[in-house]
Amino acid sequence: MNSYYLTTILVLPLIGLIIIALLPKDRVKAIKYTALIFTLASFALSIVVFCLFDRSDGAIGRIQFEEKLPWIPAINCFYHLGVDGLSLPLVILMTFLGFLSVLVSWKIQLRPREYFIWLLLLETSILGVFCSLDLILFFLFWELELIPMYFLISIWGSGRKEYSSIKYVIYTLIGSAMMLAGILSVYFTTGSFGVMEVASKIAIAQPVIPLVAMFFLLFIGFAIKLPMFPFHTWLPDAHTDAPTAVSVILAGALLKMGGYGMIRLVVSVLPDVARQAAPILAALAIIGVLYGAWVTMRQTDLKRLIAYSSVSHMGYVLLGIFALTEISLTGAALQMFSHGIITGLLFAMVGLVYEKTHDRNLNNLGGLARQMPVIVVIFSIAGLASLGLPGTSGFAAEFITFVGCFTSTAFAGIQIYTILGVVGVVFTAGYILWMLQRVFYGPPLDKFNGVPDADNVEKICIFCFVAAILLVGIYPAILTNVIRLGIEPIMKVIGM
Amino acid sequence: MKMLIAELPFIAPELTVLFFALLVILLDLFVKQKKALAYVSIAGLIVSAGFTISLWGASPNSIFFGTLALDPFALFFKLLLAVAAGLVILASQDYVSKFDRFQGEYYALVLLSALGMMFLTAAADMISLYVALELSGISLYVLTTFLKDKKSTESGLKYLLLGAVASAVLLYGMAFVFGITGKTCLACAAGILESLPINSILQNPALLMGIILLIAGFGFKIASFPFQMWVPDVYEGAPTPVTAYLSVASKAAGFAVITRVMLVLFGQPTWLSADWGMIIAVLSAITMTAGNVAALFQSNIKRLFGYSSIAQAGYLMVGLATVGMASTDAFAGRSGLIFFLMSYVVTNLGAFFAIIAITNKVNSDEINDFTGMIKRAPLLALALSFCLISLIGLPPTGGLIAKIYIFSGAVKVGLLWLVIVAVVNSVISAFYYLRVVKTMWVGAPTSEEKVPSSAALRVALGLCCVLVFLLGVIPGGFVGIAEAAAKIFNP
Amino acid sequence: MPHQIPWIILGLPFLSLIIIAFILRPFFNHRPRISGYVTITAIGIAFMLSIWVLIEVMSTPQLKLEIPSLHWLTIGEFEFSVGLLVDALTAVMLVVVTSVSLMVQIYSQGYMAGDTGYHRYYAFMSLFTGCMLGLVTGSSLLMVFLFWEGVGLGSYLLIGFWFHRPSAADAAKKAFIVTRFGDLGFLAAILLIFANTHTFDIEHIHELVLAGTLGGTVLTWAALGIFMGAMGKSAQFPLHTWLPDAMEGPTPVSALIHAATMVAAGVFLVARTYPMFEHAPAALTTVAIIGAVTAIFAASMGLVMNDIKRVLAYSTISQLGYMMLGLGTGGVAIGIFHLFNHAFFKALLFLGAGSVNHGTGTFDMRLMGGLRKVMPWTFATFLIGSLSLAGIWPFSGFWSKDEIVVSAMQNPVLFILAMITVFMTAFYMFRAIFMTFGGKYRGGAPSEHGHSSHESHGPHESAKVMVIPLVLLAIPSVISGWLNVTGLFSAFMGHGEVKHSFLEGFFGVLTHPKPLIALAIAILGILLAYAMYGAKWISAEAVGRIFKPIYILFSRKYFLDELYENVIVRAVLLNSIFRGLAWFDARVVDGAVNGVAQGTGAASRAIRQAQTGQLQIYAMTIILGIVAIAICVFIFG
Amino acid sequence: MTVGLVHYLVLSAILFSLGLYGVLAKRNAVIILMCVEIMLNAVNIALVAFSRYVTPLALTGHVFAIFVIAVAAAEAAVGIAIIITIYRNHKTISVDKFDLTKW
Amino acid sequence: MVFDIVFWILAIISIAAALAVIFLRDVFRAALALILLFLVIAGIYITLHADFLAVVQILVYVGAISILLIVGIMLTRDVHKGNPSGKFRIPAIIVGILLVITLTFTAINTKWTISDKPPVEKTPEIIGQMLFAEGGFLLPVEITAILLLTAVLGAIVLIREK
Repeated sequence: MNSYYLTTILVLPLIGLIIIALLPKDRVKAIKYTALIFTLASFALSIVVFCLFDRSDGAIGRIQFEEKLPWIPAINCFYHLGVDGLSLPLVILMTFLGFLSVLVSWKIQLRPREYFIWLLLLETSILGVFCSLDLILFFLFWELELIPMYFLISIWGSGRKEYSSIKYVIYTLIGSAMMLAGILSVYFTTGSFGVMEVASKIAIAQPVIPLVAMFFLLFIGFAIKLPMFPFHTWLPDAHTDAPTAVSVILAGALLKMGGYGMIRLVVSVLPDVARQAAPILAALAIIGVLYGAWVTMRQTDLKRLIAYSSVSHMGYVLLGIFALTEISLTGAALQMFSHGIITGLLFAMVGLVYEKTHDRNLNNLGGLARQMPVIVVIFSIAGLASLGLPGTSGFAAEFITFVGCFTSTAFAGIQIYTILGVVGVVFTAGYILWMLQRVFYGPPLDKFNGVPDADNVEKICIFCFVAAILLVGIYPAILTNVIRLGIEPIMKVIGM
Repeated sequence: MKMLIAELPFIAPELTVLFFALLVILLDLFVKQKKALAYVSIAGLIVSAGFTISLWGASPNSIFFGTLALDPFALFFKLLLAVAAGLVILASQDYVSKFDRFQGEYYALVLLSALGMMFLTAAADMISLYVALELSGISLYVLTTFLKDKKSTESGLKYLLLGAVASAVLLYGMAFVFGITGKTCLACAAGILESLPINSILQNPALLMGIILLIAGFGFKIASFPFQMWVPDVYEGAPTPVTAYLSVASKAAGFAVITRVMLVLFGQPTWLSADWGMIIAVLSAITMTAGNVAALFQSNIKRLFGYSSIAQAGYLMVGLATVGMASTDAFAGRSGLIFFLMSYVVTNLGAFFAIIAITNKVNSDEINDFTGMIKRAPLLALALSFCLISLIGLPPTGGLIAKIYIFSGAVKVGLLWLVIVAVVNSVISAFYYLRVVKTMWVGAPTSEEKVPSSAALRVALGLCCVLVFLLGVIPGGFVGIAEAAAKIFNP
Repeated sequence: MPHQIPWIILGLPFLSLIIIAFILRPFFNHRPRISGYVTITAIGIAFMLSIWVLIEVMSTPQLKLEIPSLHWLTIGEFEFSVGLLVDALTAVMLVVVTSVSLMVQIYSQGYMAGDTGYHRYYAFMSLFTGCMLGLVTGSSLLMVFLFWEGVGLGSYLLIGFWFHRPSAADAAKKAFIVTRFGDLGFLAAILLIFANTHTFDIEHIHELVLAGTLGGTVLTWAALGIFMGAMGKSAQFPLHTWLPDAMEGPTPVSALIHAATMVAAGVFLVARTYPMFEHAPAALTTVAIIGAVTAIFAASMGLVMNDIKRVLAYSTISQLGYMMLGLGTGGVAIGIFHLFNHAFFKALLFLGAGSVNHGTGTFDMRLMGGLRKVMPWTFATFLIGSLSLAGIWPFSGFWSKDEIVVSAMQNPVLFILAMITVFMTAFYMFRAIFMTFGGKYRGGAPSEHGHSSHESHGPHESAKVMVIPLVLLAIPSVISGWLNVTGLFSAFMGHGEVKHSFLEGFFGVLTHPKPLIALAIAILGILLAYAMYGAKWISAEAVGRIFKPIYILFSRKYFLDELYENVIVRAVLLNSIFRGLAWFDARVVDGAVNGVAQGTGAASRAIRQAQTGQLQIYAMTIILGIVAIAICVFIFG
Repeated sequence: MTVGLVHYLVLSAILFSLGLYGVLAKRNAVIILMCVEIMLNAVNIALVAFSRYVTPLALTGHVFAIFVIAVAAAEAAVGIAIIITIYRNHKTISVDKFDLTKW
Repeated sequence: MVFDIVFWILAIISIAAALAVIFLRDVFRAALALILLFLVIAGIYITLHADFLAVVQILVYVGAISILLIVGIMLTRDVHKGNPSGKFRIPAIIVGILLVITLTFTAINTKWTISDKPPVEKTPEIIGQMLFAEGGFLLPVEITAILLLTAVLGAIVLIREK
């Protein structure tokens, strides 16, 4: 049963990391290419896994590419990897972003060796979160991700980078601290650290603490990561001050850890509590959507703007999760992926604009469409995808989520919430178009004369993004057929 | 007498250390190359460790008429102490070589204190316990004062006087226990206590005071609130290697002895152990909070580690409280405690070794002088960061596993509230640990010149970091050891 | 006929888009005309095929083609599939869209000649046409919505085609957001319907409606939601404000998107889902009322505009209102018939306006005049269009407008409104004619895109490539109305059957009173226009002075833009609520976080103050600790 | 009433507290050291008293006391040594002057 | 009965001596008071039938420790400063009182298991047995030896100039 695909995917970046560490500081080119090769290899391998993935109905709820070795026998916790329909897309997403983030940071000047080391470590840790099926292992990777993030933001960041980085770490740690308590209480309730076992065992076991307490202990960590209103304020700071590639990964993959965890460890483990808590959490989700959008409208820093838009968009994920229907959960899962690539691209584009113009302030930018024709096109595509235009992944995801929520019977009045969510889409259109207009339209400004357009590396990178966005947008089934396998068993547990 | 001779092999580790201590003093008289002394002492510790391991199989029992216990618990701690002392000596060389006199005495005192702690961890009788405690104590007082400069002497005096008060208190507690039971041997006293016709601690104030006074006495050694205030001051003043030694060895020994005493003496009946378990739990919560919060804006690295070691003591006390809550359990809490100590010892030593090397160069304990250290001493800075990360409890280090392990025990016995306090505390701790890390990684170095470090120190540092890493990545084996070592001789 | 044909029709424009975007733009950037040819060919073929489809549909008894739908995705037991629904309605729309689009593309060859964004222009045009075709052929609400948004995008891109003009960028944004606002209703309706029927398939939904399983308030709300979408796209009051601004786009764009096709999509949507409205009378009434109000409301503003394109824009809005009125009172056939006619003559008028602009370099009618002689073709065709729009017998507009008026008669109020609108329409169209082509030339101005500065020497007739489409469009503007003289069109729409012979209907209509009234009123309007702007018997200024408040009200568009943009968006939302929230986020939500941090910091300093370095204090704490613990245990233990 | 265990205990308690007061209140380090000795003696009294009244036959208490005395001697020796060293550095032995290390 | 009277006398003297140690202005007098205290405590030991211990007390404390302390006083030449109280007098008193209350409370409220057997005479033999014979505290004795050695070593290290 042990096929070592996943381990390889996990380890490839580490190998690259070690090689880079051994390379001399000044061999920048070699360092970059090493990073590129290993992330690409990891991506390729994850695609292989995606292709080999068994999509038949027989595979519903079955863990595939499972690897299980004893790790700490004393507290029967294992080195247990595996993917199912829920995690596989996120693994793809991460390897994809990991590969592209190397391209995004191709021009990095400051201490490149350390930079790529941290970047690769970051990729491994996030992949680990999505792959691990043992709570302790999961938690380990969950925490591991903090270290590279801290260094990447506080060394290569901009602005109040030290404040933002420590804020990010502390905030996330608070969440994961609670989560640890939750995980332990789950363990002593069920006697198992197996992500897949606990769901079935917890129903029959005698809980050591009230299930509600357990629920919120687990939930809070993911809620902060997601981020759920009102725990979102770390996000704008972290995004604004992080280097581009890190913003890409942060928005693209890190936030998804929250949504993933919620589905995997909260909803499917404690469905009854989830059902009780659904109204409140859905309300918070909607607040997140609208509030995020409205606050976004006032932002003038491009990165900050997109960061707040993430708050708004992740609100849909939360809504989808706690509508507790199969469609809504699928929508949420799809929205995670779609938001991953869209916002990833948006940040990449902001990075480009910033790199060319050395300005991120909407009040100073303008008329760039003439100077950077390619960037304007791609940026617009990203923006339109983000506002949920049909044909882009954004539409598919949000539409499915809406359908799921609207048809949900989780609690009275969810239809109202859904409509409010739909209203949010208009505001999204508002700030996205406003942003595009501020940055690119209007008469060209002399101060930006001669700013270059995207070069080839950047073009490759952003075209990959666009391809992904359109692919998923036009044929979402490519993912939903996989996600289904992960969601349906959860629906059996929830029983709605 | 014959029997006595027959039992000598059982204290072979201690005897070895004693022998080498004396040997070092003698060699000091006519050895010019003082570094040799260090290696002699290390050799002694290695031999002693060897004996300890060879004794591992020995059936748990008490030797020397119940004054000394021979059980995995004691043996493990002897091993741990030997390792700690060895590493400290290894790392002390640069530092000590600055003294023009008394280098031999320095190593000898380290060995003697280690000897005292070894006895301490094995003491099964209040008398031998008290004497061993004083042995380790006195040698540590001297070591603290070793620099004989303003700060060092001040710390020495503080340590001595407060230590004396603490031991008087401890003694009073023992007196009470003795008064109730009429025995000084822990196990026998425990036997009497169980047979006492009381079902509430309030019916027997002497017993209560005994427990409290013992907790206070040992609490001083393990730096538990409210007996911890000496720690930052003494840590700041003492020679850095001694600070390292204090922060790991004396703490480890302290935990060993308090665990043994509490468990053996007050382990039964269970309501009793639950009572003191709760006392410890509350103290632990306060201790870690006090330590962490106080450390937040600390600018002197040694003081920072003083506070940090208080906080870590708090986490360790979670394990101790667990022991109290489940005194009948085979190794609940104890194994966690032991594993945490393993990780803590190597981590803290590693951190201190890096600090020793750096402070030796920059001649300052101020954190600000660590700025840009990653450029001046990449390896040292990296290692220090790694150890700090382990102290926070982030992967891939022993710190995380240790916390998970020790907290899981607490959750099991229903101390979830304490665990939550503890995890929130480790969040707070992240702030000041990361501040040090940030200082070293971000910002331009004050001067360009590299920070040198002797091969010995680098070896010690490397060993620690590797151990921290292994503890974090393949903890399985170590957990096995911890559980094996959790067996306390308990008739 | 192979059922791939509709798919091919749908695919062709996208094909040309891809060709332009990935082959021509990168590799043939210096040969812009090619992309024009590509687009024209693609749409030309599409047009042919559409004709074929139309014939096929007519020849089939149930007036629709069976086309297997494609499976898009499945979640649980829910199937999301996309397919084509080709019935009479679709067939007609296909022809309208492809034909007008074809004309416009040809015309653009001349109009856009030399513009830097030539490739981009045709790419966007293809994109739009494709989406429009998808919209009219979609068989499921889902697919309709997909392309519904798609045309919105096309419109956005093309309005903002000259993005370097702030006004254009603003207009584009406005158009997108306002229509998006309407789409909320549409999307909500889709969700509502799906929640109740678990299907998106339009025909299936209709069956359920007829079966009565979908009805009551749900149906009403659903219908209203759909209509809200339609209001957005078809610029119905009060969501009409974006359309006049949309004139910032190149004129051919206005002709295609904002006159003939996209803005008609709303009408089409209502027609498409008509059974739902039929079973939701309240909704249907709403449609009628909104339609009537919009008609007169927009017409009134059209009276005073000086920008020829804006006149046409308001007339478009008003005509769309008419169509809605027709749908609301008469039924699919009537509404769509007007749409059908309107598409041609309004496209014609816009292209005419564009041609005028090409000649004079301005859209401001006050700077034109006397073009009758210099631009004969333009004048002739423009006149035909205007007559048709004014509803003069026997031009096409007459026939459809007549039917609407007749059907509106069931409600006197609506009828009065309709009549007034007829009058106004006739008036402002001929006001435009007289100001533009009558009198003598009043100088012109630099054209809307800089390259045509060489044309500043006096007005002139436009190039063949622009005139030919005008002529081609003029023909249907005359005759397209005759299709329903015999009731053929209605019958085709499944509404009544062929009543009487052609001639009988053609002249017989003049014997009935109602059409005559309408006709009379229209002619009155024309005469008044002549009186004021042709012969100058009455001074327009004088009239303006007399009715100053009204004049201002009209010319300032009832201050709706101010209300929307300055009051609601800026004052209320951006500067009050959103600013407040931003403050709240920074100060309160984040403030709480930082507050906790600062609190801990304070605690830290306090604790460290206790660490005085006085060893006696330390000793004291030890003893106090012991005593305290003892007391605590005695109290709590 | 005849003197019993409790009397001795109370006496030791009083002496212990007096010694403690000395430690807490006096400035002179040597005096403080003396007071520590007083505390130890107080404990010894308790030990011996226990030995007399609880286990009259086994003299464990006495033995314990002997050890305490021995240790006390050692402590005093080191204590004095440290005090002398500190006097060399600070030129004073009043403990309230020693706050170089604080906060 | 005799013992009782002796006890009361000794108790009062010892407390007085302790107070003297604390409150005498002159350090030397304080030291002398301390010696007196030690002697009195030896007496108390005798009332407890611990004659051998009394001897040890006199030898070690009066003979050794007191001298040591006095030497300390000489060497630190702070005599003229006298024996002042620190700034923590009041809190110290409070703490002291609290402690004495607690301990007394404990002593009184505990049901000690008093055995009515008469105390053994000839303590030296038995103590000798316990210290050095089988089943005794030989090991602690050894450790104490090391302890004293350590103390000497430490003292030397500290006293001798750098």
